[in-house]
Amino acid sequence: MSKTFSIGGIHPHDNKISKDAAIENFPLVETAYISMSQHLGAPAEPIVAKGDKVKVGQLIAKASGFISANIHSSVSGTVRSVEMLPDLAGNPVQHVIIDVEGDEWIDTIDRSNDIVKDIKLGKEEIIKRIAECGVVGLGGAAFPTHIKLTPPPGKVADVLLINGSECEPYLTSDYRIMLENPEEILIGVRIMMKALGVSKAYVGIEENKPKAIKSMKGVADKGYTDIKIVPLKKRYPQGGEKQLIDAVTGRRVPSMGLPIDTGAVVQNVGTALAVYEAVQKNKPLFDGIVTVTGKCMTEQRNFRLRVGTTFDTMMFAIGGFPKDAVKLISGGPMMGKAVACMDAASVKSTSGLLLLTEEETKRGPERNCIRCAKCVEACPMGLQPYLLNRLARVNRMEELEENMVQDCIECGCCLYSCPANIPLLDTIRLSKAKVLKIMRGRPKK
Amino acid sequence: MSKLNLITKGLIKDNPIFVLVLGMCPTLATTTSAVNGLGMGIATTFVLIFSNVLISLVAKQVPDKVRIPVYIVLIAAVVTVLQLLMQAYTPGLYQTLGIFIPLIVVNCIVLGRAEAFASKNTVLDSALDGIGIGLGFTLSLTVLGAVRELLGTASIFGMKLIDGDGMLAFVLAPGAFMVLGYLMVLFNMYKSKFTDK
Amino acid sequence: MARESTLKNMVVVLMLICLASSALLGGAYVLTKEPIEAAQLAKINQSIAGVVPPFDNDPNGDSFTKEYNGANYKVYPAVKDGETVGYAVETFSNAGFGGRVSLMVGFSMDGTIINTVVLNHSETPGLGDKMVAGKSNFSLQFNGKNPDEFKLSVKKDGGDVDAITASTISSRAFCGAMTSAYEVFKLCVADKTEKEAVNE
Amino acid sequence: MKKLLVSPAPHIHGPQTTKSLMRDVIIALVPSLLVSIYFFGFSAIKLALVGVVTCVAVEYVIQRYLIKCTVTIGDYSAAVTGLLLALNLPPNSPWWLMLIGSIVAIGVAKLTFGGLGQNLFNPALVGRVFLLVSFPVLMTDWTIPASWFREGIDASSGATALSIVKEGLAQGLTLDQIFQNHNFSYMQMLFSKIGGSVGEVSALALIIGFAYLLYRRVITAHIPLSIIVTVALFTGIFWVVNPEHYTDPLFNILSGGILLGSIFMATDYVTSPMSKKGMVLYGVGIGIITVLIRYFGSYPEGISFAILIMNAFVPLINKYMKPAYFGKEVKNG
Amino acid sequence: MNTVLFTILSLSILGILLALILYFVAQKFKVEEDPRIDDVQAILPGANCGGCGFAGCRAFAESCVKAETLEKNFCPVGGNEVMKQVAQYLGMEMAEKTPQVAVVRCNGNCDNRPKTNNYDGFSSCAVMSSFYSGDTACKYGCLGHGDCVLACQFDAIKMDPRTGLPEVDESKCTACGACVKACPKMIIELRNKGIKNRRIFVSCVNKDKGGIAKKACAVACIGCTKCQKVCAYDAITITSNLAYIDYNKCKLCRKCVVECPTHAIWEVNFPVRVPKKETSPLVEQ
Amino acid sequence: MEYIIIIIAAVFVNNVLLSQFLGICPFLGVSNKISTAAGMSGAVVFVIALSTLVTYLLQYYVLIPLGIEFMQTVAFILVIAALVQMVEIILKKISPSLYQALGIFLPLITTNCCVLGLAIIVVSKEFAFGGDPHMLNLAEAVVYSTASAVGFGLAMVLFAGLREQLELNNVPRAFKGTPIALITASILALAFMGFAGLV
Amino acid sequence: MSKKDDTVEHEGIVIDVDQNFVSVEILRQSACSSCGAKGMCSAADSESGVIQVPANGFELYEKGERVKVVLKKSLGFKALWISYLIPLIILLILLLFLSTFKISEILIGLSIIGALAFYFLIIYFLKDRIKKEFVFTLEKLDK
Ligand SMILES: Cc1cc2nc3c(=O)[nH]c(=O)nc-3n(C[C@H](O)[C@H](O)[C@H](O)COP(=O)(O)O)c2cc1C
Ligand SMILES: Cc1cc2nc3c(=O)[nH]c(=O)nc-3n(C[C@H](O)[C@H](O)[C@H](O)COP(=O)(O)O)c2cc1C
Ligand SMILES: Cc1cc2nc3c(=O)[nH]c(=O)nc-3n(C[C@H](O)[C@H](O)[C@H](O)COP(=O)(O)O)c2cc1C
Ligand SMILES: Cc1cc2nc3c(=O)[nH]c(=O)nc-3n(C[C@H](O)[C@H](O)[C@H](O)CO)c2cc1C
Ligand code: SF4
Ligand code: SF4
Ligand code: SF4
Ligand code: SF4
Ligand code: FES
Repeated sequence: MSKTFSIGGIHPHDNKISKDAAIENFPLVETAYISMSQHLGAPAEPIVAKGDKVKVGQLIAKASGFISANIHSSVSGTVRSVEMLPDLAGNPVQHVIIDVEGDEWIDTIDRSNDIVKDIKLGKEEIIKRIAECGVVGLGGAAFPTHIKLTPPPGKVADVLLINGSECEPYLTSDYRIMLENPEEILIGVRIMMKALGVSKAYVGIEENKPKAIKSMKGVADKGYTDIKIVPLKKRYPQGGEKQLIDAVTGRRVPSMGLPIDTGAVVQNVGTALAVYEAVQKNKPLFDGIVTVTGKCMTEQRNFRLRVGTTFDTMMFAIGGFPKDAVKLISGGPMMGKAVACMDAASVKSTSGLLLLTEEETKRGPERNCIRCAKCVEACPMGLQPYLLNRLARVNRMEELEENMVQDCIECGCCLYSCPANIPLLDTIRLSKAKVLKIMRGRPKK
Repeated sequence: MSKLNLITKGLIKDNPIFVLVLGMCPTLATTTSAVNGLGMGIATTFVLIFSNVLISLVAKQVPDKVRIPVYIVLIAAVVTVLQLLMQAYTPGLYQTLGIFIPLIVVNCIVLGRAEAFASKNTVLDSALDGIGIGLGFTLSLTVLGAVRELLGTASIFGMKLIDGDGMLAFVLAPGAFMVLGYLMVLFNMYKSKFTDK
Repeated sequence: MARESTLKNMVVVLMLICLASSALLGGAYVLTKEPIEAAQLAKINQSIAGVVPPFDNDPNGDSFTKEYNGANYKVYPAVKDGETVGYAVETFSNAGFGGRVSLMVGFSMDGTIINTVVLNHSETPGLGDKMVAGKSNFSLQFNGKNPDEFKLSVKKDGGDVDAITASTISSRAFCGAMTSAYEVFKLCVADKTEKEAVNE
Repeated sequence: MKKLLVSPAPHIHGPQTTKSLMRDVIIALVPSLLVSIYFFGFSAIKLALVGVVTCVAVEYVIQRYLIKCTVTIGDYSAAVTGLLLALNLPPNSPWWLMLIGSIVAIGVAKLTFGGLGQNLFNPALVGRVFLLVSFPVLMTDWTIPASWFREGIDASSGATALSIVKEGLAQGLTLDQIFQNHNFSYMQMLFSKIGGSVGEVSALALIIGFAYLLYRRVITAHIPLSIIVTVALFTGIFWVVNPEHYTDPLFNILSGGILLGSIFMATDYVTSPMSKKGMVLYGVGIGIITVLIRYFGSYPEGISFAILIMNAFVPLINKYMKPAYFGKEVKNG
Repeated sequence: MNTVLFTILSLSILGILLALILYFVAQKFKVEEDPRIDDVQAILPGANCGGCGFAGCRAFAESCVKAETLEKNFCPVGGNEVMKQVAQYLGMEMAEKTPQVAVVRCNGNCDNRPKTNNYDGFSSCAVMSSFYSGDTACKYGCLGHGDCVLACQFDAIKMDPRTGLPEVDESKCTACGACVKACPKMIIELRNKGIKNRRIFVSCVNKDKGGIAKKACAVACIGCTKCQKVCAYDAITITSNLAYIDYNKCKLCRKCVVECPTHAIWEVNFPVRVPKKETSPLVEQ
Repeated sequence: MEYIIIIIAAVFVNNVLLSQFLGICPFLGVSNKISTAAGMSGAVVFVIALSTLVTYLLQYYVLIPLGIEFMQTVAFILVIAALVQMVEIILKKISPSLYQALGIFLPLITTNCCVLGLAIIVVSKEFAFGGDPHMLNLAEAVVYSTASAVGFGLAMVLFAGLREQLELNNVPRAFKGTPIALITASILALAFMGFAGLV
Repeated sequence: MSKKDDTVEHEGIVIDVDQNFVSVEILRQSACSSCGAKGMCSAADSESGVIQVPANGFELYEKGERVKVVLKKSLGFKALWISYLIPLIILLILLLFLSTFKISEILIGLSIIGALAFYFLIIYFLKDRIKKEFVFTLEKLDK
């Protein structure tokens, strides 16, 4: 029996139709729009100005504040301007706009294809290098990795979990790198283990990716025996970090707690690869693997894509926006964000572009809740989404708090399974924000 | 307030059952038929009138703190007199209404009118108030009883309308709650139309 | 509005009110005492009259109790011209659907049931209360029957009585009460014949 | 340029909708309906038809003309109510009985509370119990109407197994005698040779429906199983103590509306608890009350009442039996 | 006769007992609710809307009775008149307030502000604004899902189906401010009702640079400063490309209205001008 | 055994609220919070137990010997009112803080039909629980009334739960408030009829 | 966390402040306030609503200020037990116990009342301990 998490979960069709498309390099763009808010936390501060010449991999913005990350240029060329441009949700964000000229990389980057196995750097140096290279989590939230690798005082990590579950339907970027770069990933894992000072690491992979499991196992058995490959049941949200920790270690992250409260640190496989490239190859994080897929598309692709490529460009490159597609999603169908503004550009954590037709995605009309408890059954956090929704609509914030609305991981299982099409997560998400505000405003005891 | 108004207000504006929602126990328990409802209504009206009169007579002399006990004593006395009279002259009805006759004492309407009206008004006005509220109560009980009787036994005031039994549930407890609930809705709808104009 | 409350005036006022109302009550009691008794008597007499042949005595005054099966039953003899023409037995059963069912059953001297009146019951309106004469013909089927020939139990239990539809329980209770009444009646008759035998 | 569709995540939806769930319930009821048509002929069809039509019509009329809100007959829930109510009546019921039942079920128990999902009590059962209380004679008249396919039911024709037993015991017979007099066997119950309401004649057909509902993930087995197990255990205790007087568990499960009630009525989403623990408690409660009413009450059959009574407990159950939170212990504020 | 005697005796004993008990009750439970609270509550409109900052009308009444001055207490629904009554009843001074009304500062109707995408989520401005900028290119403007309408207890604000924008019914609006709090885009403002209900305000909250703003919405304020220059009373300030008219300074001269090249400034309840120029969009409607 | 029958009869079969219609006003009027309903029921149970104890003695050892049964109504109501007040005073006197803590379950509706009604019922009705009909003796009377009060509490708590739920539902406007409460009570009464004949 | 679940809150107004106590008058928004007949019903329903809360000196309260009085709900139920339910149990146990003997009912009744009196006497002696336990706390309401 493969492992899995203990509460809730759903079984959407995985639709991994792009899984056989090998990773290809995305062609160079003419202009790159590099966002200064590519990570969770404070935006980075640009250190280039209009007219500056930059090379690929050159630092163009510095982390500001504790939770923030460096940003490097993904192209070479001239800075056209630094200005506010809409991000994919249409909200203004500072961008550095670079007109591309050639493809000149800074020379500290090791561009060879050799696999560097030796980990020369020490613990502190590793974390420093990761921070310098602007590595952020590629599992979705784009949390700066160096912070995760430095547990807060009083907390000790004893296990590293690598998230290769890729439980989102459609996406195959993690899958492809597990097939194509297993050894690099494992070295990345080793590096993070060293940084954390832990001796155990597990890579959790969902069973619907047997080839990836085989490929990773094959390498791990040869020389990486401290890293276990753990097959996991196919069940969404297997990749949620709390669920992953539960599935692999049986520990439960307490309410309002962080993974580190259980001694676990969770990183995505893509992050591991980025860590490898940063530490062993000195390559800052300025590109990533992006799946471009959708049933309405004739061709399914996996690209290595530089940060700052606009969605328009991408659509153009794959031959234009498919006719019957109505929705473009950055990320997977369960957690991804719908793109409102095609002029926005990709960021470090962009892992997929999904095109859906109206039939696949249009929400049905909302009906009365029939109290079927399907949402309760589906919620992996043991919440009662129907109740949270009702309470949210009548603004009963205290009761929402009592019913642990803050625990919601916004996985969308409830909304997915609700037969009455109730916008459960929409209202819950909103009330989470309101409740958080109330909790913050309360004097600390 | 005009004298006529005192009498009619209990019908709609201050209807003790549909508006004030008071005295629910006898309302529900004794309305198995129109006649029973009417009987209970008249009994309560009797108490209302006399207690109102007595209380308005003595109110001025009563110190504040013993106001309530004095009222209770008076009301209880009136109720007891009523009990005795009913036993003597309408033994059948007395038996049907049973425990709900003595319970008129705690019927909030009676004490409520004593407090709110009789203690502040003249004897005549209090009597009229008692009549008015009692009328509203009686009428409501009769209507409730009639509807229940009609649905429950297919008869009205004891006269069989069609051959057959009617829907028993309406004579029993569930029917009491149900009919009152729907009548209340109808009443409110009527009332809001009435006042909107 | 009202007066200042002091201990003294509170006690005094309450006292006065109590005195007044108790006087009122006492008066009312005295006044209604007789009508109430009369009403109660009338009720009994009426039911007695309904179930026995015409009489010229005061059955209530002549009533006596008989013990049967551990319970006391009140029996009202009907006497006409010095001749006992029948007995009205106040009987009951506790096996009704809503508890106790009390009946007045009248027998002529040969044991024939003349009539029955339901004195008291708490059966469900529309169901068990059909035992009351006028609401259905249930109680009429006993009239003129002699329990010696007419088996006083419902047909379901092997008797001769047509039960009220969907109210077997009430019907059984009714029959039970009838049976007790008949037994009591037999005791009375036995007593009477004994007495007469002694007298003679 | 094309206008994109924008919405918060998630962007895809599962296959189940209110309509599909209700449709599945109707499909699951088809075997029982067919069996009852086989046995009761036209009158089963008539009841089902009147039930469905009036329920839907009442819902339409009230929503359209009285409440003036959106009409929701399209989600089939009224049809489910009508069908279930029809399956809950004696086969020989007149059409107007069905009509009154439907009006009470939909008008009083459902729409007064705001329609689908808002009612506190199971509409079909409110309808049935209302009829049972109002028309005790008709509702306990188990005469078998003529059927096209076969002639009446054997010797035991009419009365339900439970009422036969109750009546027999009241006459002082022992169970063995009663069983012999009436030729009971479990096979008969499975294959519907026993009198009863339209839908409960064949246990097998109901079980097929149950399997279908489970397969389609419309319901989980928690509620039906906990009811059945409780009834079995509880009656088992009585049976072991006094087999002369108390029927055995299997008889109890197969007879009366236990199967129909536990599979189709107790599982009604709207009026059953939301958490698994709560569902089990709810089922146990129904089981116990059913047996109490069967053995000691004045109704031969108790599951309708038991479900309604437990419906009243559902808010309390929901309040005090929440699903376990993932992060059990609550750390730091 | 015995009976009557017993009756009198027992009732009198009971009466005395009761009197004693009640006397002690009275001693112990001296505090009674101030009857004035009821009276004040009766004066209040009874909307229980919370516009006064209290939990409901009763709480407000309590607070008025207990408070030493009425400075901090104001019922926006009842307005000055009700407060005057309350003050009079309690024998206190009241702070008179200039009557206000809610004003929607966005005119981005379907014609002026084309849609750039289609929203398909829960119909709620708060939800919509929580995850993206909206279905038009103007990220400041009204989202049109009517959170403000839901918030209003007085039915004073309605969505106009033609424009997709909320519209305030002046006669019903009590200036309770519920809609102001409800709008996630902070479009609604409470402004002085003005003399004869006349008001002039900038019906736009777009802070983008002129070009971008104009592209997103035909009637956007582009921050061109023309109005500021023409205003003789210094009532207009421009911050982040957006003009704002201070209602306390504005003398309702209407010069700015004519001046605005995008018709972003609105005048309300003025008599119709002699049509020598284009009228402002509102007057047309 | 007899007590068990009495209890079942009083709590379920003849539930004071749902089949005897006593105490409907607090039932309809009291807040719809489960905890308040439970708290209030607790207090009511004690008050009822105590007052039936006293009124029972009053009836059998004062009124009947003196031949003034007709004074029942007056005597009972006064005694109950006084008793309830006394309990409160005593509590307040012996421990003000305790009294205050209780205050959160306001209000104890002191003399409603339920209290007086039960006091009258237990001294005036013949009962035949499982045996011969007889007037209840003291122990049975108090057990019966206490159990009835528990039945009252049960119905109150159930109802509070149902109402908490209703508050989250969209009941049609015309039915909001008392009407829907009545109709809910109606169905609850219908359901409780299933207990009929249980004892 | 989860504050509301285990506490009961009442809004009140500070009516008096002295060195040791803050007196708060509870605003009655409980059961009765919704009832149309609040003033009229209930024979002697004259409860007071003043609660004295020990002042902790950290926060200053003014007369007329609106505050929230908070008590743990479990404490409320505890109070219920002490003042109503335990006496009830005493009453019932004594009743059932005594009636198994052949004692006159009037004696039984009187001894129960005596026992209850005794019980309350004990509570009276324990009142200081109780006082320590049933502590209300005050919270300021914003504004
Ligand atoms: C519902 C849900 C599903 C997720 N699914 C995945 C997933 O499939 N793969 C993944 O790597 N991270 C997934 N994540 C993110 C992880 O929780 C976690 O943040 C991530 O693995 C941490 O690694 P990172 O910091 O390297 O991104 C998911 C998160 C949530 C809330
Ligand atoms: C304020 C804050 C502090 C955090 N501190 C830590 C930390 O000390 N250690 C850690 O491993 N993760 C830390 N996290 C990261 C979160 O646990 C989580 O991994 C991150 O939000 C990505 O989640 P996702 O990818 O599952 O969505 C922190 C997150 C936040 C918002
Ligand atoms: C509310 C209600 C009231 C009832 N009232 C009576 C009644 O008054 N008398 C009676 O014999 N049975 C009554 N019953 C019992 C049932 O009708 C019972 O099934 C019937 O007595 C036995 O059925 P049968 O008479 O058809 O054999 C009542 C049942 C209920 C639910
Ligand atoms: C599994 C399932 C069981 C149902 N059972 C019932 C039922 O017993 N009675 C009923 O009226 N409706 C039933 N319905 C239909 C629907 O839920 C019902 O009409 C709602 O209670 C009305 O709000 C059922 C629906 C489903 C999906
Ligand atoms: S989105 Fe939140 S509430 Fe919904 S299932 Fe996921 S964790 Fe539960
Ligand atoms: S899944 Fe939808 S319909 Fe079912 S209980 Fe949850 S919110 Fe209600
Ligand atoms: S429009 Fe706004 S301010 Fe005016 S009454 Fe409505 S909510 Fe209050
Ligand atoms: S004014 Fe604000 S709240 Fe009202 S519809 Fe527009 S965005 Fe929504
Ligand atoms: S009339 Fe019974 S409680 Fe009010």
